Amino acid sequence: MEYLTLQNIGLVTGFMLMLIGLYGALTQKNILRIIVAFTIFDAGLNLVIVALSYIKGRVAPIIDQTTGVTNLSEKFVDPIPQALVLTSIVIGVGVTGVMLTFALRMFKTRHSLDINDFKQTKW
Amino acid sequence: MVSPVHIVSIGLITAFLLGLGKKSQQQMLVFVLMIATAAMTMVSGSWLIGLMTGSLKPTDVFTAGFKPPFAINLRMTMDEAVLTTMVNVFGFLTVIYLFDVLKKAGKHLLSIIVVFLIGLNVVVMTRDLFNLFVFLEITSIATAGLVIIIQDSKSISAGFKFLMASSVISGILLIGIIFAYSYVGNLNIDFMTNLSMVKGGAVAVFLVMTAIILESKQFPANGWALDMYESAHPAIGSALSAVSAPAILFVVYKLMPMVPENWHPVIGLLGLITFAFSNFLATRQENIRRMLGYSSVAQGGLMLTVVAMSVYFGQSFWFIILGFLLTNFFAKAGLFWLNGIVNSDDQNKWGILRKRPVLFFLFGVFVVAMAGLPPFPTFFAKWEMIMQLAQGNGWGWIVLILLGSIFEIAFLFKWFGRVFHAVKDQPAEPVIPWFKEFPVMLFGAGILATSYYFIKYQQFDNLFVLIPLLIVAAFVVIDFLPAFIKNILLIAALTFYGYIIYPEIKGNIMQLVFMSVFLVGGILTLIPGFATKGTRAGFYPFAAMTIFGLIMLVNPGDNLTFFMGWEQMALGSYILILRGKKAERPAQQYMLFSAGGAYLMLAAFGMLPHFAGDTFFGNLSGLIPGAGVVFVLFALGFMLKTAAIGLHIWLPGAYSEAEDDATPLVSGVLINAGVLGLFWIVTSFGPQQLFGYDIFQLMGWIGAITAIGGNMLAIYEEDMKRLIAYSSVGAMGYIIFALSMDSKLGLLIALYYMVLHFIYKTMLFMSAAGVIYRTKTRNMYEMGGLIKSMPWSFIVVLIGIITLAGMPPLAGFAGKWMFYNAVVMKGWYLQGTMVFFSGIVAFLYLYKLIASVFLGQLKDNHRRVKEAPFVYLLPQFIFVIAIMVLSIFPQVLLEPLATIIPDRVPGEAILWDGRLAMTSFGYWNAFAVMTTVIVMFATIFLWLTYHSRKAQKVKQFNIVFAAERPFRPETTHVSYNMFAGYKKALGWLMTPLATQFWTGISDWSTAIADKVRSWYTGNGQTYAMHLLLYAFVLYLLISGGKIL
Amino acid sequence: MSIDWIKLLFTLLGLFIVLNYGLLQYGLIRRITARIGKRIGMPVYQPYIDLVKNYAMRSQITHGVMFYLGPVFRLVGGVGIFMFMPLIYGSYYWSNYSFAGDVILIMYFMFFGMLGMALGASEGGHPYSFIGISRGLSQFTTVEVPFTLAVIAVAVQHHSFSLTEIVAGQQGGIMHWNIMTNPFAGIAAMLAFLGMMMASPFNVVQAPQEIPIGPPTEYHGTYLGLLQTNRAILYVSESILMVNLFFGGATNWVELIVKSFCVFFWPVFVGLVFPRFRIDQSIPWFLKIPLILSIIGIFMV
Amino acid sequence: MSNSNNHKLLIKTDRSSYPQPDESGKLQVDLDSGKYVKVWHGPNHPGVTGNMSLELTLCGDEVVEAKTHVGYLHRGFEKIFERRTWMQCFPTVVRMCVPEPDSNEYNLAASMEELSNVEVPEYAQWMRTLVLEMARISNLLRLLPAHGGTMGLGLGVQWGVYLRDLILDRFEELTGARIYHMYIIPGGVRGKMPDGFKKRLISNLDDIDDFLIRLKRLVIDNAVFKKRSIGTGYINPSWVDKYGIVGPNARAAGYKRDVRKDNPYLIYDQLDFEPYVDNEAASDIFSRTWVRFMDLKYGVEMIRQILDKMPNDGEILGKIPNALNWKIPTGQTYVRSESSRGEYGFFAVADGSEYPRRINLRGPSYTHAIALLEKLLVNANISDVSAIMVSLATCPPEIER
Repeated sequence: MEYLTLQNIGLVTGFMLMLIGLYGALTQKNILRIIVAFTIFDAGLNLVIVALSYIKGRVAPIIDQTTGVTNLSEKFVDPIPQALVLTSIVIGVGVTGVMLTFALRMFKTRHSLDINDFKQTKW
Repeated sequence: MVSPVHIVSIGLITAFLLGLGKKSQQQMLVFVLMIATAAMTMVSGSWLIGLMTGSLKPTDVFTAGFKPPFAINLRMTMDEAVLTTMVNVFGFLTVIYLFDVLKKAGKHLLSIIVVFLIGLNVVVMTRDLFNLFVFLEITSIATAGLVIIIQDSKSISAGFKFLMASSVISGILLIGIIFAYSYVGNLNIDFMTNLSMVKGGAVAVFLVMTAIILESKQFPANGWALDMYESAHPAIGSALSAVSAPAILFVVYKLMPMVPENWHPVIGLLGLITFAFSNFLATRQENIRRMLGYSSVAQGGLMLTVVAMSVYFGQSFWFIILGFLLTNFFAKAGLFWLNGIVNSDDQNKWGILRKRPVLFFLFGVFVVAMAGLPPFPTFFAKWEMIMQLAQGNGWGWIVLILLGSIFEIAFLFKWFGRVFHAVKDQPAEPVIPWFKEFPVMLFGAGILATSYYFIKYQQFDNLFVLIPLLIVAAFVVIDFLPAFIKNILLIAALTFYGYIIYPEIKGNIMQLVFMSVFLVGGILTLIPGFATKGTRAGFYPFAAMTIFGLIMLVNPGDNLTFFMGWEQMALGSYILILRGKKAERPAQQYMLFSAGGAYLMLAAFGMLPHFAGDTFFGNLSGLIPGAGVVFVLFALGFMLKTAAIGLHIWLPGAYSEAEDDATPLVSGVLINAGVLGLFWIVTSFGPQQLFGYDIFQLMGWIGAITAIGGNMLAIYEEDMKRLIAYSSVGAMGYIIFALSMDSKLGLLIALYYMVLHFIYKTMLFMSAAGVIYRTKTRNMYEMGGLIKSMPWSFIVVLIGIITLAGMPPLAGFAGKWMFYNAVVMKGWYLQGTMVFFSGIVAFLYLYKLIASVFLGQLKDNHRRVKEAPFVYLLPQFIFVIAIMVLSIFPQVLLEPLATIIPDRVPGEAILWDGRLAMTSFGYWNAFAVMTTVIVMFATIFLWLTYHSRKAQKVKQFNIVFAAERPFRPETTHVSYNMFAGYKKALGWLMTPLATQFWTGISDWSTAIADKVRSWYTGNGQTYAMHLLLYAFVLYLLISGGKIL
Repeated sequence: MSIDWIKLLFTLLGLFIVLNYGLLQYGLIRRITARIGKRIGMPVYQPYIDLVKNYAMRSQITHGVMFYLGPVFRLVGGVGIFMFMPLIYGSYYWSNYSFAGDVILIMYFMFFGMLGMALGASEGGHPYSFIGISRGLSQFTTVEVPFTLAVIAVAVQHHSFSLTEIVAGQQGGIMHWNIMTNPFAGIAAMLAFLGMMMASPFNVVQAPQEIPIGPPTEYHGTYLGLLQTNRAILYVSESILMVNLFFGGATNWVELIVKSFCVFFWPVFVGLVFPRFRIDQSIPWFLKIPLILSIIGIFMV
Repeated sequence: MSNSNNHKLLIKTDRSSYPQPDESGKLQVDLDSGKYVKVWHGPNHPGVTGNMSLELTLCGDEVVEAKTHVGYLHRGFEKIFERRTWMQCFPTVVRMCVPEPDSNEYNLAASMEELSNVEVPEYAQWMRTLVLEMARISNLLRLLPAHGGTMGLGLGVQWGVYLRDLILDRFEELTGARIYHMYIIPGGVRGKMPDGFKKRLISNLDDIDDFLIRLKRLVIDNAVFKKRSIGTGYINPSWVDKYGIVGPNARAAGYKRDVRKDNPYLIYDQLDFEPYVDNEAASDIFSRTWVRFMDLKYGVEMIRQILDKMPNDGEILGKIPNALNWKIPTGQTYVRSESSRGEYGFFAVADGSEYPRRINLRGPSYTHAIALLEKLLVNANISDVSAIMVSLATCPPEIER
């Protein structure tokens, strides 16, 4: 039971999500589903980052009345991954957006969302 | 000084400014973009100059006022300065190049370009891992945006595939980063050098490295990249290839300190595999952009290798990487841009470039530079890389590099040849806007300048390298002048060069002999050029290049000069051959075989220092284990040029399809380069063994078989030039055989025959050129009876064939006489008999040559044919005089030649007693023979003249003809299939085994390539899968199956 | 170089003797063969009559310079072989101009006449000339191989290419002759000699039933006279070459004539009883038995 | 392939430089290309059997097109006959095949006899047979060694000619002429055997026997001859009927064709003989040589038999009308005999006048030397042209009659 910490749960869930996402991205034929799979992958990834930086008994690195201003490094979880996650999420959203744009364009050109219909360039 | 961070800030400001612009102001916005990119260039450029001159010191820029690891820092050292300058210059030129596209496109596209450039700049400069990740993502998104400048289904789907791939890659990268962070506690690269030492840290390093390597598009997980190259706008393709890839590779370089040393070779090898395989697959590409894509990927692989092995390469690293980097930068971008100008992926449409000499020239420059031929930087880089690898016994690596290089040459020159011969009647003069031409020209200038610096850096002997190259360059510049003037100038240049070089080599008879063969041969073979009208564009630079390449072989200060001369000569002659009307395929074959030979030599040069130190060709005395391999590699390389049997299939096509008056140069003169090389290795290596076999024995057999094979093939040829070409194969077999005897007499024969073969073969080819010039056909059975109209040519051919056949009293007999003595002394009776047999077989084709063309029945359409032009005859008669002198006084040549042969060589030499040549076996007095024959001839001739003084000349068909009369010359001239009986009897000897073998190899490689490239299914998911598989395999390779 | 006039005189005398001997030999051989064929045959002096007639022919035509020079080349080739060959062993004056070169020179000088003749005949433009020459050259390539090997074998045996030395090495009785000391090479050379003399079964060059007279189809009158002169000299010279190489040479004229007649009779005899090979059959023939024999011969030494 | 010896070579060597056959199997020959040579094999040519010419188109050393040309005799025999009385035809008819004129004589005589129902006395019949057989061996003595002669073996020919001269001597003795005997006249023969003829003839036959032994050694057992002739000039047995091949050529192809046996005339049914047939149907030059060799051998035997069996004396001439004004009743007939070259027939039409309405000759050479030879020569080596031609035993005047 000692492994069943919040951090480990977060890590395992994160990795599971990533694997699910990857699996989906590699097996689904519908482009939109693929994009969704990638967002799941991203979510898992972000979860892993957050979980990695989690330290038991500490709080989010936000300075407010409850934390005070002293000994912050002992009260907070590692703040950097938290910050990174934000950036990562932003980028993830950006990529998803671009992907969706592409999906739209692809649909317009071929009236199909099956990824197998977009193999003009090969070999 | 402007802080490097302003590169980013300028970009950001511009991006915002562009956002403010209106649709109607698009053109102005483009200019704004142009100014912005120019400013970015200025900043990075000023850093580059400052760092180079030393006025500036490498700097770190700290953001947020903290020092790393607490804040992100951008670093600007020489490396970053170079790369950012490249990125920004490229950005500037891209904006110019895309002027028309950008004018029409929305303002968002302009922003995307800026973002793309910012992304790359930061990727290059940043020292922070996460920052790196962020900007890589930004670049990716921008790239995806750029890909869809062309909004067709192809590019959109390619962009989507790219996004999928980059999502996977970024996932891996991000996990790696976060793990790295959790182990080290910070994100700065400089503080992570011991990451792999930390328990579990190796995994983090592995993930980060894998992501970056995947990002650098390694084979075979790079389908997405290829699709993108194929479908994106050429300008974007060029951006991906010229700046994106180097930036990523720079990231690899930055990360290398983190990577454990034992991973380096694995990564390097993967890069090389990419290089070899991508080039291999490119050989099957018809679509230009995809081919360029493969080529870009291959270059990326090569550079990855160099970067991964940067520690190993040590001091040479910068030289090597810059060589590859700059060439790839200039040439690949140039080629992509040219693709945009031609606006077609069909090779045949590229004929449009023939209308623009400058662009076409640049196209050639780019192709040659890509192919790694001198004098371009890749050539030197490759040389250095191989030398370095050889020092560490990296033979497998060398093999991969050379394989990749030969494939590279295969597809690049197939393309070049196709373009060279593409139909010229394209619709009118193409309209090419200045802003498209300008960047190409600038980059062309860039690569030439880089080459200049690379050559300077090498510190060659100026007399032998720089002056020749400058002369070649000068002929490029004056290519617009009439052929007449250029001919005079080149002859003058060669003469003058001979004048200044003579004091240098006076003491060395060997150099003197070869130099005079090359120089005199060059000058004399140029003389027929006076008969050409017009400018003869593109001939003289390459004629000069060929001749000077040959000259560089004569006096190499070091191995590199020799190799450079060799490659240069190959390149020059390739173009000369390619100029022929139907020469596309033969020239391609020639190039491939030349390159193959050159690469074998390159490998040998790599091995040489292990045995003989760094000086040219060393001097091995006695048997050294392992030296046999070097010897064999060299010998193969040289025998490819001398067209030993099995390696000869390029020769007849190349020689016969070359322009008629260029053939003497590319054959009679050029083939001696191989002889020179063989002579050199034979004298400097001495007898060596390969797996316990005496190599000379082997070479002797090869020579004998070549002699028979060449001559046998010649007798069935109907094409005049092919016949003479095959005869060269035979003669080379003879020389190889003579060399392999490794006796004083044998080597003397080889040298003597080399000179003689040069004389008569050049003469024969020129004579053939004269005949073809007049009759407009090469088929001998379509000629006949030309002795009446071309008596002088007939005399030349007659002298030539008597010499070739080795009949007394002419000079050829000396060779035969020495040959018998040498064979008997050596005791190689069987091989000797074969060579002797080949010598008699030569009679058959010689007879066919002279009789079919000059004797027999004159055809109706040749009744008004005139004698060949004087400029054709002049050099021929100079050669005739040379033969005559040699016939009467062979000692004039033989005695000096004998001094070249080192004392080490066993066997007895010829003793001269006045005019009498003696060995322990026989004797021979050329002068006495000549006088006797002349006296006899004169007497009998007078006797006949006295008796037949009333002989009456009759018309053509006045012959005894079984009481009938012939009714047409076409059906009375026996020439076609003349030796059919011989073919029936001994035709099995000429079963085209070599051709079958090479065709087999070619078919086989095609089949494999087709099989391999079906890996790239075109499905984005498959590509993503490839990435994961690649990561997995890489993990196995690095960890050996254990947990890191 | 001073010219040894006496030697020149002797050489010319030798040439004259050989010419007459050649003509008479030809007549005699014709006579003998006629008897074998149950005919009476022509008079022994018939070759003289032919020669005189041909030289005296008035009507002459020429097809061009090379046509004109062809017989000259041919005769120079024949006379040259004679000139460069020592006739009588041990005699300075009868050694002709053999100081100019060794047996290799002689072997290669054979080509001189052949090629010149080939070119001359070709200018005549007659298809039969071409066909004959192409056959002749084709066959010659393979004839020369065993012959040369045999010569090399002899040269290796005597450690010299000099005919004088080779003959010197064979002195002292029949058992010292090369045909006895190296029978394989000797037999190979004799088989090749059949081809060199272009007698049946290797006379496909001139093959009357196919290409009536082959190369010299267009030659007549003085040209033919030159060719006949050459035939007389060449055939005898080649026989003498064989005598020198394999039959111990000769120390006087009688020995020379007897030996060369016997040698010459060998191809005549074979030619009489064999039809000719086709060209694609004669070429492999020489590359089989004679070649193998000569190779054995060379490794026997 | 018409030439199986060639065929073996064809497999080995590259044929791309030779003309290729089109769909109908004919070689495509473009004379303008300069790749082909035309030579005239004859009429002034030692390798041709008489007054005819072969126009050969050569590619390399192979014949790609052959055409038989006649017209060098300028006679027009058959037309001449129509302007001659029957009897006047005799001096002309013998000239239709010079080496063996007797079949002509017999055929003309037999056709006249048949049309006008003239009986020939038995003795005359025996004499006729004798003369015909003598003519056969005299022709074969010339022809048989010539098989080697075309390949350059002249010695056999010289021997053969010598022996033929001996037979011609006998002819001279018997008929007064060496070549154009004109011995067999309508109604009988012109004379009886002189004294001692038989003895001399038998001694000649002994010489021939001796010659045959030597000839076998010289030509037939000759390795070079075998090499050249076996497989060369192969006539496919299936062509025999198609091309009308007769006589030794047919027998070499395995067909038992002999008029003497199939359709006996004169007294052949009283003789004991069996024409030689090559049962293996090798059908090449060698096989034809061998068949002819056996023909000659049997011919000698047959003459011996005839001399043995024939009556010593008898009538030589049957009852005939005035020879100079011999009107033959209207009618037509086809008379045939076996010459040394094969079936030799006369188709004679009489219209009741003293002139023949039409005499048509069916000679073996016409089919052999035109249709067959032209086919046989394609793809043959130029060296084999005369050998093939001679092995078919053509007689040009017989073609051009």
